[in-house]
Amino acid sequence: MTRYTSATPDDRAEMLAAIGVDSVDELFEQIPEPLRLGRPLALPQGLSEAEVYERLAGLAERNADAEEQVCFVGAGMYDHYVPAIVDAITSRSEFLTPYTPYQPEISQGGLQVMFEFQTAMSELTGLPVSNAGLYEGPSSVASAGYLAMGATKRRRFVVSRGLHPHSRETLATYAQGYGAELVEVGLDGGLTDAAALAAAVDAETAAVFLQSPNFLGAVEDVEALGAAAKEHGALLVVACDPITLSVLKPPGEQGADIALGEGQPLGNRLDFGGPSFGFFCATEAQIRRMPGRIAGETEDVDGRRGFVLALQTREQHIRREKATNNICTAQALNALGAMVHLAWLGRHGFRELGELLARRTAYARERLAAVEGVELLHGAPVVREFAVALDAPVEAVLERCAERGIAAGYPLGREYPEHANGLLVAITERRTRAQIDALADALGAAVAAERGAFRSDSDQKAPLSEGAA
Amino acid sequence: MTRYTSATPDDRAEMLAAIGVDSVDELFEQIPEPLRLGRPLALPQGLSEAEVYERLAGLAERNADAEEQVCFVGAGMYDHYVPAIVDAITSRSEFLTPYTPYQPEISQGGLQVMFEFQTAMSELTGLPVSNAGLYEGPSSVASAGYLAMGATKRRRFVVSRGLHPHSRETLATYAQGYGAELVEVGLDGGLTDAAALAAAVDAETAAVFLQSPNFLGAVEDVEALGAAAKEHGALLVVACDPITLSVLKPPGEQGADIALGEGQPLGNRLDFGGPSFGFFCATEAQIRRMPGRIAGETEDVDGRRGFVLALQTREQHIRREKATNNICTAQALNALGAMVHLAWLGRHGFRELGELLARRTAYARERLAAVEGVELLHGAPVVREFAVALDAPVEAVLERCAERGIAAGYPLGREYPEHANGLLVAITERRTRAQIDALADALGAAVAAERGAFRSDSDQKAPLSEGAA
Amino acid sequence: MALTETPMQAERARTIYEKSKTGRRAAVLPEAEVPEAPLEELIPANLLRAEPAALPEIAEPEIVRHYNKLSRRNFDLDSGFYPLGSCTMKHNPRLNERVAALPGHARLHPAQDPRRAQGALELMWLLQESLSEICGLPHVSLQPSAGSHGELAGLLLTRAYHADRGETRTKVLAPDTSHGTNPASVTMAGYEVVKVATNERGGVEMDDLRAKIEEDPDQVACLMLTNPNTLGLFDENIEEIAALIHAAGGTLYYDGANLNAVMGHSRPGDMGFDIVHVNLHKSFSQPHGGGGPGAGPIAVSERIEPFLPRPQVVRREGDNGHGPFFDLDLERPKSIGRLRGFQGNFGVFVRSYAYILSLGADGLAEASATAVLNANYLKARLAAGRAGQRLPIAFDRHCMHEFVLSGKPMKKELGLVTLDLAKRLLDFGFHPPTVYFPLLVEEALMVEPTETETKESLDAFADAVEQILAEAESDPEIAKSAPYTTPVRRLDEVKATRRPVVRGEAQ
Amino acid sequence: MALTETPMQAERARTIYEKSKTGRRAAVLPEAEVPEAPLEELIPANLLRAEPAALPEIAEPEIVRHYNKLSRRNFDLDSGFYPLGSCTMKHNPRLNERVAALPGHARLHPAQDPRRAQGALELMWLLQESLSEICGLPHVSLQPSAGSHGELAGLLLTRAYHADRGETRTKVLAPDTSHGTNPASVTMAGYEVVKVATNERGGVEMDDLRAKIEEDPDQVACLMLTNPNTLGLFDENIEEIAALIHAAGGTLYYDGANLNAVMGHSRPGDMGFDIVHVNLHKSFSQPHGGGGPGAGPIAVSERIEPFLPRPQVVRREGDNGHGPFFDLDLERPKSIGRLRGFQGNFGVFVRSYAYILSLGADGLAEASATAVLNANYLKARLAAGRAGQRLPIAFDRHCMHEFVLSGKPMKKELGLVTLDLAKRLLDFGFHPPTVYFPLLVEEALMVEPTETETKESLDAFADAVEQILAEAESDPEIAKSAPYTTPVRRLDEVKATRRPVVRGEAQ
Ligand SMILES: Cc1ncc(COP(=O)(O)O)c(C=O)c1O
Ligand SMILES: Cc1ncc(COP(=O)(O)O)c(C=O)c1O
Repeated sequence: MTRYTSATPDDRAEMLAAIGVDSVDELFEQIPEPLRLGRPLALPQGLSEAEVYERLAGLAERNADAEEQVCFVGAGMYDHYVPAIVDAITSRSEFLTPYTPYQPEISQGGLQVMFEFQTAMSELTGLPVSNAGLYEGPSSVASAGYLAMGATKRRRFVVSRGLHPHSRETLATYAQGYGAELVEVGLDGGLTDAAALAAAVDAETAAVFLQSPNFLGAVEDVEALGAAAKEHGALLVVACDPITLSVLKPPGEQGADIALGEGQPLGNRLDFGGPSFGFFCATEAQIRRMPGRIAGETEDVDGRRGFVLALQTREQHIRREKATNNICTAQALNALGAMVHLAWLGRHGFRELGELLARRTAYARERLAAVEGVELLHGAPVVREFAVALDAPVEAVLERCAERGIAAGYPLGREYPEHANGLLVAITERRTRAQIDALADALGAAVAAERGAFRSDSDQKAPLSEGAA
Repeated sequence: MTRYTSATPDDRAEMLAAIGVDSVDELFEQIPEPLRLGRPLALPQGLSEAEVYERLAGLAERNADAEEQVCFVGAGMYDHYVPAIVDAITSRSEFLTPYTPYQPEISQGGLQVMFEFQTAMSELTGLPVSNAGLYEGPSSVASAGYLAMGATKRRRFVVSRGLHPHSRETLATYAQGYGAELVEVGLDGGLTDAAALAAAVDAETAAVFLQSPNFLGAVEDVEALGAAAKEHGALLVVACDPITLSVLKPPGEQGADIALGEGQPLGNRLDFGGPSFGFFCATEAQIRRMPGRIAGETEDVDGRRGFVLALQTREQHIRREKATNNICTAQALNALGAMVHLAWLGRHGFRELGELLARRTAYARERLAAVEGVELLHGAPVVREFAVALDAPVEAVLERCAERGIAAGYPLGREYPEHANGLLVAITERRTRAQIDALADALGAAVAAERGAFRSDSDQKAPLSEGAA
Repeated sequence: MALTETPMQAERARTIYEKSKTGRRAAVLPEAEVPEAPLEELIPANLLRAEPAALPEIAEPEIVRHYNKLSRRNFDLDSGFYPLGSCTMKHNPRLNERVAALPGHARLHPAQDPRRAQGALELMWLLQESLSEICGLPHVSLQPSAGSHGELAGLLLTRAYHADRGETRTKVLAPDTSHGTNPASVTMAGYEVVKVATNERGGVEMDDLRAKIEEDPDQVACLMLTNPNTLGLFDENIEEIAALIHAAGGTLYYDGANLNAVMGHSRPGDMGFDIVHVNLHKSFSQPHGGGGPGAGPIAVSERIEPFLPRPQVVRREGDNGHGPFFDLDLERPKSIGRLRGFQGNFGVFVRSYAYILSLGADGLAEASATAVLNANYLKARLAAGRAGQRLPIAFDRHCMHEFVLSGKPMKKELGLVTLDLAKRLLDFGFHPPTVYFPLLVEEALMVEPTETETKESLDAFADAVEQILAEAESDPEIAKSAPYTTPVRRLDEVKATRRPVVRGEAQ
Repeated sequence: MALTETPMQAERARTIYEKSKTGRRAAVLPEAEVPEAPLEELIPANLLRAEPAALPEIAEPEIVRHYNKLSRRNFDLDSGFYPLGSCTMKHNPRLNERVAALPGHARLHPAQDPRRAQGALELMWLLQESLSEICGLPHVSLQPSAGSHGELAGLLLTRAYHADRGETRTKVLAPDTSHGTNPASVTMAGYEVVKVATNERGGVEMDDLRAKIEEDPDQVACLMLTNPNTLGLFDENIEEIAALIHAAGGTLYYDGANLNAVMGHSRPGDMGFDIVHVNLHKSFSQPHGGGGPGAGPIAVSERIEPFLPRPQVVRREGDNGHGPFFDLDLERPKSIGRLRGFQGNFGVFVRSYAYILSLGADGLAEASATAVLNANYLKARLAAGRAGQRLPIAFDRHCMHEFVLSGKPMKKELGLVTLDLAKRLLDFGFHPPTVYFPLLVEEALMVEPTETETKESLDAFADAVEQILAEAESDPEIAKSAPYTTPVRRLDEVKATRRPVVRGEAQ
């Protein structure tokens, strides 16, 4: 009996007697002897709770988190304020500890939450069908690919370069398995190149993948871009940041067949990237091809309203190799967090949040553009994130800002070599005007310092001024 | 409608119509006009949740807490590790938000917790009756005084100087009200002066107040000291640190009529001094004079076991001016924290904790005594806290240790001028051997530095070497 | 087992001790890391405990289950409407729990040097300032741990104030509607209670007050009032009352349990009160915790200030360019002294200050306005139904934040006492109002909805009362045997006091 | 209203939308602080939403109540025994929640520069090392988000491995007892499933396996196995199985859902598996959250390593006196690529690593030993009663951490199907076992008690089954109409799929 177990020596003796063996080892004899480990695992011995706490707190201290730094990094995950009621509700054992609601009579809480979540996501995206959530954003994109192949019997995806690099890469990974080909369409002035897109879509195209706002923060004209998909009978898949749906036209009203995205900005903490959740909405036509759990309304034998897992015939535990997706454990608790956050924001608060972000972002964009050595990378409309080009090496500038306690943004160079000096700056309602001003000052000082360093060091470093839009 | 309220303009209109008034102002007309404020309160306007969080987090950052400093300060409140299940349980709304359990049918949770808590405290103190908790330690001492006056019809308290200074002062404050006289008995070699005590107790003495371990950490021989009380028919009141009851003889077995104390070390965080709780146990004879709530066992109409508030006839809401105490709202949630902590420690863990503390404390005491310029203030037996005398000004030494991230202890000088250079050092299971060693090093270095400073500065400072035991 | 007996009803209550089994445990402790001397070498054997204290032996999963299951045997504010009069069961914002739990608050040692606790001391000072403005009195001590503790403090302050003037006074006046803590505090503070009658409008009976004062004005130390009082009514004569007491040389004490009615609308200091306690666990949203913790700060007038408890949080102006310094003033020569250890229930201060910051000036005023609106609406809704006849309002005028009904006709006409109604409400999923208080009102039912309730909840409650009264007209036995659906049904409270069993078996 | 209908049953379920009322709100946002331009000046009007999204309008107190009340309509691990087979419903230590919530973890941006995320990366590396040791395989990727994601990863790795060798293989073998995610993953990864039969000892039918391989060995990409399998039985032929698959050139995939049976006792790597997924939400105590989050790290052999997903957490030795540096390796030229955004479900890693630190080497082994003991005991207890006849064990030998009963005789003799028994168990306060899985067993009932249950709980469960069977002998209708005491009674699942209503009205 060590941690979290209860069997005392007396218990053990009674239990072994009831089983009819002399020792627990006997029960393990079904494992062929050579396969029994026969030694302790090469792991440390267990620690007391206080020691584990100190150990983990010690590790946590070596991270610069958004409580410590002023965080302008976004790139798909954002430092929003998660209201206290989210934690209070998601930490209740009744939500925290149960399994997927296979016994609906004693799972009405979780099932109704799913139903409410579906309703909310359906409202946000303007599409009638929502599931109860997938793992996270990029893998949801890949699941949309699988759906599109099933729906169209085609194997070609046309993908905007504005789609999150992680989504594009994940889609490519999955495509190796289910066998699809990816065609990428570039950006122009921050937006998907419409002509190139139209040219790329053909009768073999299963789906067109867009993101709006795209990775560079620019709001795409989804409806215009989607026309090519409609024309060729391809599905239009739109990835979106749910927070921006507070002000942007819902993808469902722009012709999207599927709208999906990373759910973290809704009621989920940053957590170094997870757990969060993916949302996934579609047209009625796709309801029986949807991935993931879906709660549906029904009645009990006495006529009481209730909720159950609906359309389970799509799922792996019923349909096995013919399932529409392999997902089982998803991210129910994270979706609950989102639902509570959305309810807390409410109809008006959600809208106001979007407006606040758009305005502060406009302010920040203008403020930064006025800084010597900082230019806008594109001039397309944005909601809460925008890209600039620096006249200095980005990594060095970021380091200087970090020394002033500011995480200035996400460097674009690795994923967009054409923007080697690009920086993506994200705004949340936590970023005050004073912090934005401080960012502008820090960036200005850092760029100036690096230009100085560059001048005195110019034979060792590459030129810096390419690529600003 | 602002924060936390729900009445919309429509609601308001309907409600006012039902009441039959035109405005809420009309309802306030029962307040004479000159007494209506007629202006907004001179307070800031409300803030968003994120802003309140930032504001409070900003204040919190300006405190050096035990997460940041290595804390050897005790003096009645200790930096124990509070297991995570304590927070998980005490933060459940069902425990966090209800009122005192006046409706037992829907308060069985809280009532049973009280009953369990009473059982545990009774076991710890060796006395058959426990209440469900009082405000905190020192005011519990004062409540014992009130009980003793009622029980003995006498008005004189004999108080050991080893009783926590806050308890002595609180008792004195209350005594101004209920009219009692305090006689203090000094310490000798860290322990209550037995002869002086015996001499001080007389036929007018309502109670003798001891603390063990006393404020200097020394374990008193309660039984021997208490003889004088028994002899004169005074009540013996013993204050104790509940953690030390893991290894020390229960006061109930040493003749105490009342055992009480500060409950913080059990499952309660430091919280800059509160909220915590006071525990209060007594002999059967005092059951109808007890202060505070007491849960009792009973049955429902179907014979189910249940719990209710028992002996309410002692209490203010029934007995009013004849009540045994005025307490109403107490510290139920804090007592729950204690109960969960005790259950978690369990019979063996609690004992082991006491042993661990005694051993680490013995190590620390020896380690510090070996430091140049540090002497033991007394040699009496201790469990988890001990006193040393420094050969340098204590405040300056503490400041130097603080600069090294160590809160070295509690300075005795203000409350014990006879120990102007005394320092009280407390050990919890969080204080590792390495930290104790670091304390010894820091103290040694600080004392040495201050002696140097003193030598070069000797005409301005008072001599330092008085009073070491 | 009846098919409809719930698992909760079917499971006999067992204490955690009764779930204990020798050899089980939850905690694992760190290694000693130091020499493991036998205890007897460190502490004399005669001072040591012979056997480990009998605590439960139980593993962590079962501890969590035990208390989680117990929690479900509680009704709480988040379970539904909780109109417990005099208790101000308003919403408890979880933001406050979050900020209270920050390590800078939660792990701050109370003996920390003020130089390293500036944030905590500033917070306390800011709360003092806020309460001072809300109460209309210049000075605040945060020290008292609850309302009753504040009352005791107020009476000790009164005593010290008079003593300082060379006076000894022995009597404290309090209306017959006063809360039980008032007289209990009076006795504990060494005074004698003199009861003052209530007039037909629910206020202090002025003639009686005058008579009680005139009996022996020099003995009148204090008058303790709640305003609005426990009937939920504002005493319109408060200015005259204050004048009378002050003329006699007494202090006027304000039991702030009902402050939630008047925040931002009227201030005790402006009414003439000298000393006020504020229940942070009522008006300022500290969760009640099933019976605490709370805090009962007091606000006082200039003349009472010198006597405030020690220590007092003060703001010292910084010199030569330094910002202000927040300190604990331990001197205070005329102070009544300490009322407790350290500085008070700091964690409660954090929550209440967060609440004040959240609502702000307008929010506080609107909270009170809505509390008053809700109470009057519910009163009107009830009066319009059967309750109008069976459970009439005790004093029929606009109330403030709460109101008191009398079950006298219900008892007479239907044979139902207030307790029956209360118990039957449990089956409808409501917490009943306060019953049998104030004592003045026969079969009293004291209803305080608070501002955080919706109109829908008020309507549903009124409907439930209506339904219970209707049901009782045809079959009063239903309510008399209620409740049916609770984890236990009606409990024998008399037995628990006659033959008290106040602790269980420990293994 | 029946007197015994609980308030929860009586209250019709209403969504939060149905509690919404125009004009209410909870959130208050900060001031903009910047020019408040009309939105149309910032974003073209044709891209803007015309109306605010229809979200509920509701104040905070009612949101809290709504979800708190919903929570009470859930049965959870802390409500009682939850022997849901294949799901490993073990205790969820709250310590893990505490450390996951530290701001250094919870507010760490995933794109933080590795130099400023050394603690997080080291934690991930330490978890990788621990899982590697537990699985007996040298390399670990933490990236997959759940078991099924791990399966997909494993199959993509298999594909990449074969492709790297110039091979294309099309078939993946899996026993008929396999979990639904296995075949679903196979299809999703572009393979075809070939079902392998089960022998009379509950293991892989070797002849069938051989036959399926020999059909076309070059097409065999992989065999997916759970071991112990979903019958709770260890496949004694595993070494031979591994040899056969390896000889054919396939990989051997270990579905780690049942790892909780063998931690510290036997390692998949030693059994010959090439790829293993670990469900951190099963064996490593991540709470299930009502359906996630989880994480499904994979451990692999050397030959699979080059293909692991990107990025991979690596430890680089520090040069000239610096400590090691933890980094994200984004290069990995042969990698299958990303499976998701950023680095994986880090919060889950924190919890699971805390769990491993808490238990340590011995604790993990003892956890598995106790899981096996508990399962065999409960199996014996059931077999000794009516269940021995009515609900016999499907394969009668010692089980590992779980076992599967067949309700076939019960159905035939009492007319009770497994679902009836499950529903009746609800009235006794138990979560039923997994039902109708594995498919192989008629009227299957799959019971996994886990190591964190007490003997008392196992006994009580066995007693309840006994009582239900006894009750059914005299009146089978009771179970057929069960449950009675739950918030809702038996629900019409067919209707929900035939005419799906998957979203509610939004105002
Ligand atoms: C009117 C009144 N006065 C005083 C008190 C006592 O306050 P506390 O419980 O904080 O001691 C109460 C609390 O119930 C009350 O309602
Ligand atoms: C045997 C088995 N394999 C695979 C899985 C899938 O794991 P996950 O739910 O983590 O995707 C499960 C989970 O139920 C399982 O029991």
